[in-house]
Amino acid sequence: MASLELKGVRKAFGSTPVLDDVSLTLESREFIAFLGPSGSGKSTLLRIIAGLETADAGEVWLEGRRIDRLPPGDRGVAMVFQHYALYPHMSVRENMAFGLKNARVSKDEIERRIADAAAVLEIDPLLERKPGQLSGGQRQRVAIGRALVKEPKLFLLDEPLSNLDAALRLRTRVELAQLKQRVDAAVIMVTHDQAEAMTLADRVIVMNDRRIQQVGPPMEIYTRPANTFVAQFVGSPAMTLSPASLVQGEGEFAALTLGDGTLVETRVPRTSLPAGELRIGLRPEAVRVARSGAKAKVELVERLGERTLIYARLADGQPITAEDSGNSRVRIGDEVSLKIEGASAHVFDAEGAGYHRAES
Amino acid sequence: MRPIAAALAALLALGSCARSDDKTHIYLQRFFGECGAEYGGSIDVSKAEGECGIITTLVDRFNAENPDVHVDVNVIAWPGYPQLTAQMAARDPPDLVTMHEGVISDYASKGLVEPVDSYLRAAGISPADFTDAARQGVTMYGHVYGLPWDTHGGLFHVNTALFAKAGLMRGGKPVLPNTWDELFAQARQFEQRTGKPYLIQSNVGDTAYAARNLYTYMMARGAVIFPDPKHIRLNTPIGVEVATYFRRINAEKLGTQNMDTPAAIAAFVNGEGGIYPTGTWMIGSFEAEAETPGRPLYKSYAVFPYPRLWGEHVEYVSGHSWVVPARKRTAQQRAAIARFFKFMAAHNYDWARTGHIPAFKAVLKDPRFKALPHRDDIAPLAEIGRPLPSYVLRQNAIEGIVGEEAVAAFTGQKTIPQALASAERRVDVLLAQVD
Amino acid sequence: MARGRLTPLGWALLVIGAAIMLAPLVWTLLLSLKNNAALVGHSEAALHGPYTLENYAAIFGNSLTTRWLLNSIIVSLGTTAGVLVITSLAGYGFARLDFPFRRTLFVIVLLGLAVPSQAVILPQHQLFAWLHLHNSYPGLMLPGLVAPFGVFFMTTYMRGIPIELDEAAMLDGASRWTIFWRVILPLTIPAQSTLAVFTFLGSWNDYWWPLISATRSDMYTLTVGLAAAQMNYAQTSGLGYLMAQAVFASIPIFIVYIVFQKQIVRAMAGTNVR
Amino acid sequence: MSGTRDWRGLLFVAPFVLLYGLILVFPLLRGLWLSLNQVDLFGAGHFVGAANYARLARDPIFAASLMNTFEVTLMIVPVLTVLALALALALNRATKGAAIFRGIFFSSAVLSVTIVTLIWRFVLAPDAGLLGDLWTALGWTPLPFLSDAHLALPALALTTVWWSMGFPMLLFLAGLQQVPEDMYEAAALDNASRWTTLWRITVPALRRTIVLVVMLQTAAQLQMFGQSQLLTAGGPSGASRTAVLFLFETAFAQWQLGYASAAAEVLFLIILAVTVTQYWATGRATAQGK
Repeated sequence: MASLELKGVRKAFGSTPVLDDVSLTLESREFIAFLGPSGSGKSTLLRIIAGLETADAGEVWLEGRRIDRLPPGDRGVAMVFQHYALYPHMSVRENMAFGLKNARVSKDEIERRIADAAAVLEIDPLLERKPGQLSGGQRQRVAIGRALVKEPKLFLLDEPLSNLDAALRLRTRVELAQLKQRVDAAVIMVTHDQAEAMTLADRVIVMNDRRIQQVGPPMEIYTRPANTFVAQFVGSPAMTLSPASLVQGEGEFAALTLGDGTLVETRVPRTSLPAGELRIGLRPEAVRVARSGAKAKVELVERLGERTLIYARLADGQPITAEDSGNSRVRIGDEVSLKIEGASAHVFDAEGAGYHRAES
Repeated sequence: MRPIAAALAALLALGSCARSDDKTHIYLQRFFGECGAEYGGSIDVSKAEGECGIITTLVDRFNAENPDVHVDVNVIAWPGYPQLTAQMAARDPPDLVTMHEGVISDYASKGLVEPVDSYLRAAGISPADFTDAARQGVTMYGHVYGLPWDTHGGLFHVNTALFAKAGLMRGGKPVLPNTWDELFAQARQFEQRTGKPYLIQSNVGDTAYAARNLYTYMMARGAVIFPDPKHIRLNTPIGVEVATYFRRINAEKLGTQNMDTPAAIAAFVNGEGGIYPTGTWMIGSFEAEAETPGRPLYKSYAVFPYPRLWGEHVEYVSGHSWVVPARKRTAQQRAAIARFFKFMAAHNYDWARTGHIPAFKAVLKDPRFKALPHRDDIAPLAEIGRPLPSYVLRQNAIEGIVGEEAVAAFTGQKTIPQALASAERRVDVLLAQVD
Repeated sequence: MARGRLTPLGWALLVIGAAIMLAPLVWTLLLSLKNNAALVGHSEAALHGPYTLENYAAIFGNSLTTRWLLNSIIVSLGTTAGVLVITSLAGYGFARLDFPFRRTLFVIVLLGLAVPSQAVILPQHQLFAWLHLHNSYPGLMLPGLVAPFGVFFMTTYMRGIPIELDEAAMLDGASRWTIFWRVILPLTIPAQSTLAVFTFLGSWNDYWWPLISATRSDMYTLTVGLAAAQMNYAQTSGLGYLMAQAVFASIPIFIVYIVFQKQIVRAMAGTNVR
Repeated sequence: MSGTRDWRGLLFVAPFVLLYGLILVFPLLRGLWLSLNQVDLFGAGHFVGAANYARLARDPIFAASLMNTFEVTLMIVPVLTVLALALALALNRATKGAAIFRGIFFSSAVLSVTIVTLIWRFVLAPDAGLLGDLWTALGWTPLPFLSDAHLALPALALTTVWWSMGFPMLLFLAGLQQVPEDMYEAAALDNASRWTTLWRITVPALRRTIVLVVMLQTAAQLQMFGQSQLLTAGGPSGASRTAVLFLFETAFAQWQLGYASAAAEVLFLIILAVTVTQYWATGRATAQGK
């Protein structure tokens, strides 16, 4: 039975539309990531599900029950806020018990749930402290604990890691992953960090410009981006897009020539491509510095330790990002030759729709 | 928050507990000062001194002698009319109020005070018992509107020891001037011989002092101060002449300058001046000083009405009275008020011990009153005393304005015509408002 | 904090200033400890010689001063509690809730800040006369309960509280009232103390309104009572007793001040609303 | 908050709005109506339109009371602001001594107007006052503060400054906490003198608090009543009668409620005008100052 269903959700603040006819279905116990730049409407969608915003149109269903008419407290939903929103004047225990008291849960049941959640999140010693006396990470775990004790049907996480420093972020990612196993409910996480989405989510929903761009497991989003936006938003550094023209011919796969004439033989079926202008999409790992290949002038070198990223310009001025080994000797201004691995190329039509190699 | 709300509820309950006892409560509002500290417990009227002491013990004695009635006293600052007005506007006036006879018409004309004929009858008092001045002061619109309590006016309280030193005593009596020139001559002689000021003046914060002087010496020359109920005439040749004389007194430093009433009382009591022209109400206190050995006034105090300096020998006087503000009252309260009138009428002699002229003829003839010191010296006040015409309303507010401008004229803060004209204008505007 | 040492001249001026501040208070205390008769005409006698507590005994004996003190306490505490309750509720309404006419009402409230009490005190007196509220505790408290500044201050302060807390509480199933009572209110304690200090002192020092509303001496507040005593002084030269009344009246507020000095200072800091 | 436009929100503001309407808005309008009537305190009266205002314009006593009010405000506000700022600067340190001095200078602020006037009556009175005794002890003749036309207003000003020192000082102290520490360090690095630091950093940073203090004190002193009524009873001969005392006397001594209400409206407009111009003038100054 589906966990969460959104049907034609639409929302506008005054005259500026924020969500355009969003529909979605989640399986039970699924970990979903809403991924998109700020202002893409992902947070608003989350708040509509939580009941903190009312949609202008559309319906929200949770486990077969329509909840978009209900007040936030009665939706069986729990949310972890970006800035934790812990009640500063209440101890950690009181923070966790507050929701249960309002729901008239019996005293010992409250004690039991708090004890369990505290054990899981290792925040037992913190129970009598005030939020002000806790570190960022500890507050994060208390916020999660407050949601956990309510045993909700749906877990909402609003940019849970954005407030943490880099080291803590990685450790918390692990905890969130464990949370996924332990919680008998679907989880929706809103984030603008694509790495976070890729590592934690069962499915990623990429949102932009008030609309869902693509829904799919992380690897599909990465390898088969539905359009140029998804292609460039996911993956760092962004995929290079450069105009290319189709080489006439009968081969099963399409071959395209770049602006500077370099020929790229892709694995994308020729027949699937429409007419009109095309653009070829190359991730940095698909373009390697080699002894021969397309000539390019190096503009910037980024040494990342295990690999080096080369930002260069092809003969016709088109920018391209290539990869080289960690100890690469390439310097700004050098002339390099780039070998393009056609098999992992992507092709995009004029409207930005993506065409990829056939299912392997 | 919860504790604060609980505290609020408790406080409200505590504060509003009404006095629940079986006594009939009547609410008396008076001036004359608050001296609970000195006379709080005592009901021995004969031992009390001064207005405050006597009135406090009198009321306490009434409460003692009438267990079924209790008079709650509210002492207000003299003269208390702003408060009384506020109470009447709030439809919650007291049951009995001390009021100057000149002011009764203000409230009577608006029906704010009741005629007291029924109370007098119940108390067995007839208007004929009052002295002429007293009866005239409380009778208007065909009714009696108050129980007269005294007639009072200005007096020259004299330090006879200093007068002797200044060679101004003859036959055991101080020599007082009969003309303005004599006044200035005697004043200069006094100051040369004693080195102290001839006159002690309370011209700060005591508008009654200056108004009394102006009214008295204009009346002496027969000046008509209020030609009709809507106008006052002060900026007349006579008015200017009176003010000029008082201006000269201050200019030639024949009188103290910057004293309010307490300072003036203290100065006279400490023998720092010849004459203190204040009212009848101070005779009791000064006499007590005169009988205490070691005090500067010991055996050297005399008192006389304002001397005749020109024209007819008359003096502006007023009178205190008890009035009954109009409101719904129970029969017991009415009876209690009547009993209070009866009690006070019976004790008018005690009140006369303050120095005031009694309001009842019987007391005037009472040998005990006659035996009181200085009474024969001040007896003429009963004949020469003149209140302002009864058709003049707002006499208290007018006295405030006239006094303020008169002091400005006497002390030179304003020129005399400017001050008197300003007084005229302000009083006329005030009277024009009275509909 | 400090910008360099204070120059010796600076210290001298400070000490002189402190002397000027304290001299009148000490002078009043000395006068209050003297016998009335000794002071008539010789107030300098207060600087030496026998001191006595007779004036204070007289106050407890049979004067109304203790009653006036009780009245002042009841009125000031009542007004302060009332203002805190009303302005917190209104503040929450304006800061957090959306209801018809919210914006217009708030503007009207702000206009109230510009109305000095003189502009309304006479008609208020008439209104309270019709309602028979004079000479009563509610009558003395009500004008003080209307505190537009309080509402403005509470609203601004509550707007400073992060909105996520309300949302978290909603998700915790809390009703609008529970959010106000259990979440927002406890977080406004600093603002409440600031407002309490202002309101209490404002009510304690109010003179105009009690003067024309409390016209019975058993309903006087301290300010009116001492005004009457001060004016009555002209007829009873009890200078020592009068000063004793002044000292007696100021002791409680001084104690409150010394006890709550830190809060008052912190409260003042709180008023620097941006 | 989400757009839950519903009536329950009104329940929260209802208590305040009802009280506000009954006890502030209604009397404000009623006062306006009264000012157009010739009516006494007991309700009898008739409509006279702008007659009261016309009379006010020609009433020298009202004009004098307004002049007194402006004069005393001009005597108090500048002195008070400078003294309070100086005190705040001097006592803006964490030492025990500073705390004691702060306590002393704030102590008078807790007293009520009647106690202050009671105390200062026996400081200023030439015969029984502290200053009087001091002067006589030094062989000078005491100054008649309470009874001399030229000294009455300064007496009110002196008493009020002594009384109102506390709050502005604390406001400035609070303002000083907001001055960012690094500005002073920067000034120290440029070895700015104590004086330039004061004028170029501290005062500009406190501009907003100075505006607040000046506005609050001006509005308060324009409404002075207790000091004038109790210390000098508006005397001698009206030399220290303030506008509000004029209001009280006109209403309760002379029973002219309509005329007093008109005076109240005029006073209200004056205070409003003064406060608004102050806010606007300094508002513009702060804008340019940025």
